[in-house]
Amino acid sequence: SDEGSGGGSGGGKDAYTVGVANFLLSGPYFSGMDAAIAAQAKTKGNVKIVSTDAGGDAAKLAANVEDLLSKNVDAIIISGGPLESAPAALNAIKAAKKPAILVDRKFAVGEYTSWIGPDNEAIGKQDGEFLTKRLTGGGKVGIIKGGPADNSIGLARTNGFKSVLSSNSKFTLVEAPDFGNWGSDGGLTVMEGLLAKHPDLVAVFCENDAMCLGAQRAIADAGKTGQIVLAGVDGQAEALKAILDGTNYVVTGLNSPNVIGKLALDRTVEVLGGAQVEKDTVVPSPQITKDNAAQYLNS
Amino acid sequence: MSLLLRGVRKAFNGVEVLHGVDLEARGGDVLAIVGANGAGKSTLIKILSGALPMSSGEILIDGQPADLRSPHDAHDRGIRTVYQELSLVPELSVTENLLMGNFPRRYGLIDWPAAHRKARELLERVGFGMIDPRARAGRLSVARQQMVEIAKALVSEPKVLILDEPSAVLAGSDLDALFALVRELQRRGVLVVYVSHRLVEVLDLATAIVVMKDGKVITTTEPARTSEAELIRLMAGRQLERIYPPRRPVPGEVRLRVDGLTRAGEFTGVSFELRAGEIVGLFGLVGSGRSELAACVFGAARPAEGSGAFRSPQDAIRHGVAMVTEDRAGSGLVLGMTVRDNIGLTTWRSTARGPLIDVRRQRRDTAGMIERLAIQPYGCASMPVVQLSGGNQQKAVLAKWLLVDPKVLILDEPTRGVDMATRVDIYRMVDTLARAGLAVLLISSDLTEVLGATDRVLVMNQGRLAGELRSEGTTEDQVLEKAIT
Amino acid sequence: MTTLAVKVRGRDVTVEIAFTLLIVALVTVAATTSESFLTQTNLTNLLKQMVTTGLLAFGMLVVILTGGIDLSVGSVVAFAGIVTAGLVADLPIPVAMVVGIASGIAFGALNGVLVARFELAPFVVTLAALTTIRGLAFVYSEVPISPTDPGFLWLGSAMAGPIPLITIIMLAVFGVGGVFLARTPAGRSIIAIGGNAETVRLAGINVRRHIVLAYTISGFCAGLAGVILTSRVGIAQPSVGIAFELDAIAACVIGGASLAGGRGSAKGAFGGVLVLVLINNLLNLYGVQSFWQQVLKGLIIIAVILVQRTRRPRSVKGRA
Amino acid sequence: MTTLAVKVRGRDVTVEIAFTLLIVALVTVAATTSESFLTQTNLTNLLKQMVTTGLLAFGMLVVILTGGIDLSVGSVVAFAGIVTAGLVADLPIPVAMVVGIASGIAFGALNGVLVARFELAPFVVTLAALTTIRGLAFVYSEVPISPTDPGFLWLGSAMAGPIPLITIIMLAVFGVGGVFLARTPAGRSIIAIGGNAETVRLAGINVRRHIVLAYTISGFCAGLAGVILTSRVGIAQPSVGIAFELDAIAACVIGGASLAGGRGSAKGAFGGVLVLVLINNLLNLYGVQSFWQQVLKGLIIIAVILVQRTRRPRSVKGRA
Ligand SMILES: Nc1ncnc2c1ncn2[C@@H]1O[C@H](COP(=O)(O)OP(=O)(O)OP(=O)(O)O)[C@@H](O)[C@H]1O
Ligand SMILES: Nc1ncnc2c1ncn2[C@@H]1O[C@H](COP(=O)(O)OP(=O)(O)OP(=O)(O)O)[C@@H](O)[C@H]1O
Ligand SMILES: [Mg+2]
Ligand SMILES: [Mg+2]
Repeated sequence: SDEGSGGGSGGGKDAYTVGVANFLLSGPYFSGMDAAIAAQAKTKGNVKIVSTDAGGDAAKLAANVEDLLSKNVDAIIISGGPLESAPAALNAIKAAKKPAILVDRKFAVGEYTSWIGPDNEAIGKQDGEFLTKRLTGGGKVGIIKGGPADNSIGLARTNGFKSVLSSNSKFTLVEAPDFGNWGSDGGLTVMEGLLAKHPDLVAVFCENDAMCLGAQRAIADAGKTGQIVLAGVDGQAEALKAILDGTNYVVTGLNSPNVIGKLALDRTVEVLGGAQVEKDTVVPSPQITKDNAAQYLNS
Repeated sequence: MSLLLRGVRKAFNGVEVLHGVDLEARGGDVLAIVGANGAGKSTLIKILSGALPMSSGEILIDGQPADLRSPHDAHDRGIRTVYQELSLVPELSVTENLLMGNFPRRYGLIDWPAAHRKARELLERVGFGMIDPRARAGRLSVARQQMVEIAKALVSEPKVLILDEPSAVLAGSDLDALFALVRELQRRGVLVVYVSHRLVEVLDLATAIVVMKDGKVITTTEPARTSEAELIRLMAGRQLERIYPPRRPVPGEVRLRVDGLTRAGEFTGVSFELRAGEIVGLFGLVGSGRSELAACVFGAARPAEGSGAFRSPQDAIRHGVAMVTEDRAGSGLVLGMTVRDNIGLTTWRSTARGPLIDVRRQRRDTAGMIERLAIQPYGCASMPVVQLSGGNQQKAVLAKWLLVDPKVLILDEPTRGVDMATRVDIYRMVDTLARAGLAVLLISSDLTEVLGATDRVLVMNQGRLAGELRSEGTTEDQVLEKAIT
Repeated sequence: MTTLAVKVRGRDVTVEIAFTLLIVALVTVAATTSESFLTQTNLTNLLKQMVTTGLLAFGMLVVILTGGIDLSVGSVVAFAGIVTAGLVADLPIPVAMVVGIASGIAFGALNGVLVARFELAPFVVTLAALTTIRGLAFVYSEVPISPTDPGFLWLGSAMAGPIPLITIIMLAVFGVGGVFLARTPAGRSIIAIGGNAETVRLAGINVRRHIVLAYTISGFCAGLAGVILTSRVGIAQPSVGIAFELDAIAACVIGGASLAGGRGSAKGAFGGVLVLVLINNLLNLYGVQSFWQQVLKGLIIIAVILVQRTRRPRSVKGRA
Repeated sequence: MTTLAVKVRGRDVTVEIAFTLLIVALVTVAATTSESFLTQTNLTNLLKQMVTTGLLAFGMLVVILTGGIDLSVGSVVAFAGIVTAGLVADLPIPVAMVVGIASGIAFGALNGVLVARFELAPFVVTLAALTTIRGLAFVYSEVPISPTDPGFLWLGSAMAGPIPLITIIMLAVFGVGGVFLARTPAGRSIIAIGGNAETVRLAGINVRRHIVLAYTISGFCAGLAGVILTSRVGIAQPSVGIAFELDAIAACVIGGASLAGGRGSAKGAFGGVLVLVLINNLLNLYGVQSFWQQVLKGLIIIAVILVQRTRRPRSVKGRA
């Protein structure tokens, strides 16, 4: 490890090592988060990043945190992804008297120093409200979930979306029975299945943009581009482009790993500097439509 | 102890191969079963051992009907069997193969030192003391493995010992040890059921001889009342004038020259020539290095010092050399494939039409070979080769190699498990091929065969060529002397 | 259950018949209980959805026949896809696709060399390849790549009449591959190697070269599947293809292939693919909830292999 | 590389020596190049990190020895974990844990019966089990369960001196299991079955019962691993344990087990676990970037099996 690292938190040093414990890097959102944290660290000049990937294994995450602690990092940022909680990892960090900063995923149980992330239910609501306004005639709306069933981030988004539409009698909601696994290929297959049973959809909500991009392909293949509009979550570049181009991809809610990652690193450095910080910070998730997509695409 | 079989029938996939077999024997008998390849000997034995269920019929032990549903049932009644195909667990030690299921224990755990001791005692008691009980079974030569199989059957002092072609892979003193063992068991009142194609030993050992043909018992006789020639006639259904065709070789050009071939620990400084038109025997005791030498010449084993060995089997075949190995299950056949595919293995590429296998030609060639070598049963071309009887499997191996039209043919124990009539056919065929210019190296542990079927004999002794003898006029003792001293 | 042994020209076709009946039964149940099943859309979906598993299953079959296994196919799908999508910016589309497929071939050949030349266990070699190639896909691009050229989507969406072009490609692979296995010296040799490699070696056939060939074919199929998948979805993700190998292997085994090698057929593997795709499709059409889908899928697979299992002849000889 | 054949009391220990040297080399490199490696914290980490893979690897080894495979272990880990966590609300913690382990035993026995009694291919049976049991874990609880009782964390965090309790449990499994395989008739029979099941049957040993036993042991190990994991992590998620089977199998094979059955040892499998855990730990300590970690991990595994592979004797006779 670096010279100058070591010692507990607080007491402003001139150089820090920050560990990043990713639960699962193999998704554009999570790898974007990891990259954003590293990029922000570079701008600081005195922060070194050590990043780990648990490959979707909770015990490995705990192990990685332990490895980081044994390298004597000054703080640990946990990008928990679909993981609901990691009490053991949090306990280990606490026992080592280091700050634990959570990004994106707020753990249900366990003690942490600070959390920075989106309000997933709000993003879903936002999409629902947009569609209500746009589809004045109502109709049948499909929902594509990422899965697995214990993923509460996706659940929050869908619940938010449903809470808006189910109170409106003009809409009927159909949930695809299988999961899209958060990828474009999964979104495509699930959409194909959905279309076979419900050819009369007017809109589709996906728990993230990657699945929506796949669903958009399936809709195009079925020749229903004019009939079905799509609403996603995340603000993935390809989705922004599709929205900007005026396709049937009409809305998404920004859940930018860049913004969150940057804030998280800043927050970590603040904590290490001894500052008192806000415990939970919700990063706003602006609605992105054709009108404002250009602004986010280039940022 | 008495054993009585009544009307035993057996069908595989609707095809009946045993058509009502009756047998009777009692403790102290050595009951020999003889018959052509595919006559149903092994099938009968498997039924008697509980390894195969019969379709109908009855087995009575001491007058009581015995329901042998599994090998376990047979064991319980004191019936132990050595099957035709070797079936040791190659990864495990000799001890473990011997004592499987009967380990000496201490505090519930296997007591390994005691187990090894027990295994050694057992091996010594049955006359196979030369085998190291700690050795891995797969590392032993085929002959030694066979001895372990026999010893294994004797672990629990059986009342009935069934031996399916036990002598096929044995020679010399090993063979003597086996005979001594059979006589000793007989003396102790054990019923020994003995299957063999070696009629001389059958006449020597048996108290009763059962001749099977096409799934039926056609005669039951005694050694004193019959002869080798009569048995052959009964089995084959035809008279055989002579076993070995008369040879008048006119050796032509040199087809294979091996010079100073050496592989550490296996053979040293071996040099010989094979000429077109001659059949050369290679005799030696088990473990004298013959098979390793042949494998090396053929390019199947890693190269050695000296010259004359091929780089790879491809290389050898390209130069017109073919080799029938001694272990048909391990390296001669693909057991799960059909007979046709097995026979076609060597010629798929050379006879292909464009990128495709010439299926019509394959069918024709296979059918020709099946007829020429009388491979049984009828319609076997599309049967998995594993369903053939042992001797017929051996013929399939031979067929595969004859199809490449070789200039040099190396035969390692080619008549192992082959019945007398077919042997005669094979000798005649090899003779005919040799007359047409083929050079043959015949490796055999059968002294009569090695002298009868060849023109000259090379004798190997502990990895060295100990001498060369003309076959004609040489006695078995003269060959043995060179092989042993 | 009694087994009726049926023979046609000396071959035992009992299993094939049972298997065909099973597929017919699945289809009949589907057609009579779900009105969506026989719709044009659903049938087209079925045809498309069998492409990836189908391609991977054929390649896997060839490897399984040698007695090996290829766990790396899912990662190769990802790598070939992302490389193709990445190259489209600089190269003509067909060239980019060829490079993608070539990468699959290269990985396959590498697997083959490690297995054949260095005699390493196929499971571990291809497991290591799974990890390494997945890593390389991410190294190539951490983020998804979506080529803007609309021509990129052509391959994945073109139709030849009512049948998707990619389905025809897959069927062609099975057709050519079936002939390869049944009628060419190389194909038969591959099967024989799985039965007894030593016998094949002594028959003068270069065993190593054929093993390398088998893995190369699997790599080719995975590369092709990756390119097709990317063109179909329009976006290449480095994370695609996780656990794809399991379905491919399941298809082969459901279709009667033995993981010990030496037994299996293109027809069978294709049937296995059909069964898997039909099960998925049915569960979706019935709207079975995702985790019950998982429960049922497993149970149905067990039922399927129970029905179609061969009555393997028990024999003392049988080592095969 | 020349291989020195070393024999001790007639046994070939070449591989064991090469393997031990390899592990020693890995440790030496680690200790000299990373100052964090030999710290108390890191060593404790190492001890904890090997528990799950270790437990699964031992169960997997027993199954592999029979010539089978158990792909369902990851799902059993999830099921046992979530059931235990769910029951803690109503039952005393030790009872809940026993029920979790018992569920693993039950699933293992079921796998075994399907493989042994119905003669189905282990790969497909346990693949179907993987899917079904995962589904059942979600049916039991769609959402993660985090028991509030702090006693629940005890098992996962207790230390016996410098050594975590769970490590001791895993070592005990290897110890008892090693004796079982080496010194009991049942253990030897399991190994012999993998070598030649027909021979074992002809020796009058009940082959089916031993196969069921093997899968049951694997189920037990997976159940135990699930319970321990939940207690260690403090939360049970039904989605945990995906792809765990791959590491377990890799550990066995790296440790010299043959997937064809009949060859392998507890010592070897333990060595394999050590190698895998050391590789992960080292890559983390060096701060290798995640995707490069994957690339390197695969390459290192290849290197490891290249180094420790046995020079299998080639012989015309070679039936082994
Ligand atoms: N598993 C099987 N399936 C089908 N047919 C079989 C099977 N086993 C043996 N047969 C057939 O049964 C007949 C008798 O075979 P068996 O092995 O008993 O002959 P054998 O007298 O022992 O011959 P050999 O002297 O060659 O050993 C043969 O026609 C053989 O093909
Ligand atoms: N796979 C093997 N591993 C180790 N040693 C072997 C192996 N095969 C053969 N040997 C040994 O090599 C020596 C030569 O065996 P080889 O088979 O060449 O002898 P042979 O004269 O042909 O005898 P056989 O009658 O057994 O075929 C023997 O001592 C044998 O035990
Ligand atoms: Mg026989
Ligand atoms: Mg020999």
